[in-house]
Amino acid sequence: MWAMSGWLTDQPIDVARLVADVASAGSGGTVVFLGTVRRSEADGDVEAIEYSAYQEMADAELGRIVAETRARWPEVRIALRHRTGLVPLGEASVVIAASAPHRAEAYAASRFLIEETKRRAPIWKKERLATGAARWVEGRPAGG
Amino acid sequence: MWAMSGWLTDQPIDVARLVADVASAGSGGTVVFLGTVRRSEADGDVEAIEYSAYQEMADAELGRIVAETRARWPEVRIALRHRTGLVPLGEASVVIAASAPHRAEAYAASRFLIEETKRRAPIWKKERLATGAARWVEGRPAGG
Amino acid sequence: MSGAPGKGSGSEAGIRVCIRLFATYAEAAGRDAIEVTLPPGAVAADALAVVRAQPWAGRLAPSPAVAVNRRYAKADAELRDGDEVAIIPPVAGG
Amino acid sequence: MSGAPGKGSGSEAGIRVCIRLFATYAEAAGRDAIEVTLPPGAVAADALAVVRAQPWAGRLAPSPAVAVNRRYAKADAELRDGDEVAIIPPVAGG
Repeated sequence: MWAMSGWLTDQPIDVARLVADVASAGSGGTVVFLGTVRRSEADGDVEAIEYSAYQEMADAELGRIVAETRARWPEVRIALRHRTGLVPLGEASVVIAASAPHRAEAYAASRFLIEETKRRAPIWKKERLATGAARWVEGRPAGG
Repeated sequence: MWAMSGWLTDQPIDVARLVADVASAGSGGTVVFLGTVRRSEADGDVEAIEYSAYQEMADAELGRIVAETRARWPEVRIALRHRTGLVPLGEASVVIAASAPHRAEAYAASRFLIEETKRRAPIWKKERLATGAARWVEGRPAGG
Repeated sequence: MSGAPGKGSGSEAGIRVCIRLFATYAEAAGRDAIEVTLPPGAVAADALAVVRAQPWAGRLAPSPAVAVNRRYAKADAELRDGDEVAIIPPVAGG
Repeated sequence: MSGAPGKGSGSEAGIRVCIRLFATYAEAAGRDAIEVTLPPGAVAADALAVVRAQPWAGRLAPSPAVAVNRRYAKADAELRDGDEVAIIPPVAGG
């Protein structure tokens, strides 16, 4: 059992904390992305989503994504957390904060971080229904 | 004296509240922009920024900007607050939350909202220095 | 506008507008509004011309934005009695 | 890889790798790892071939991603004794 590695957490994500983490006197704009579980009409009574991960690799891959982002936008400050375990509807599964002296960079870095996270992080999710049943959510081909 | 009109406030902005305002079961991604006062080396001892506004028009113009955003991205939910009065360094002067079923729309709407706000809102700022002096911050040509 | 041919200014009743000033302009003017009476048919540019004639007009931006009734207006926007006009200094919100 | 000409598998010592399975693959397999010994010179694609030979292989994506030592790897990435290989199902994070 583990509570948190660098980028993964099994606890609710403290958005204010991540925003504070990227604050600096030179920061002109902070862009925060919150991923929340979308629920379509066809979904039925989903009560929660259970995220599972290849934890050691997910942590390493998220670290590589952050490092790539920093290399591309050196002035950007980044904080990122992805949930694992059971996430009730309405709670964020991922939060990414990016601040920069100029907002264009904060937006670009933010978008890059979430796109790469979705494409590369070895994380999966299962819907838990009110009936007690569970089903895997179809994913996207993983890519490095 | 006034405390708050629709889009302006003279109190610290509650980011969590704005995020909650745009939350919905159909939302897949929320993008939050926080504008904070950037401080360059040349600025000296700035202690706070004082925002003044043509309040009736700023409120109307921000309302028009939000309406235009909704017309362009009908699925996006929007919350926006801009500070007036004295804003200590480190506090956000503007916060914009935009959520959408698909994150591309949330990012696009967020960017549009902040760009238009900066271009059109009749708001000005003055730096308050530790010495007691004050100076206006040079602005951008206003445009409708 | 004043003295423009074809537009009377003496015999007809004028229109009263309030020209509001903000930030650096209000500071330069030492007040935040100018009440003026303009000839009928006056447009936004005429209100701006009144401001340009002020002793502190050197502080104005080259092409200041003008708002009429709390909305950005073009130079040829016609004014009506009671309109609120504003000369908008370069903005710095966000 | 097994039986590929020019690469011995009987006389030389093999390399042991652990193939980890996750999510739908682990569920289909009924376990989360397969320990295998591959011939020297084996590559990532050889570990994938072992998985493709499993009775539940119908559940695999057409071209599953493969990771070696917690990093995405190409099919021709050479394996070493003790490597951790993982077959990565389509991902759904974010």
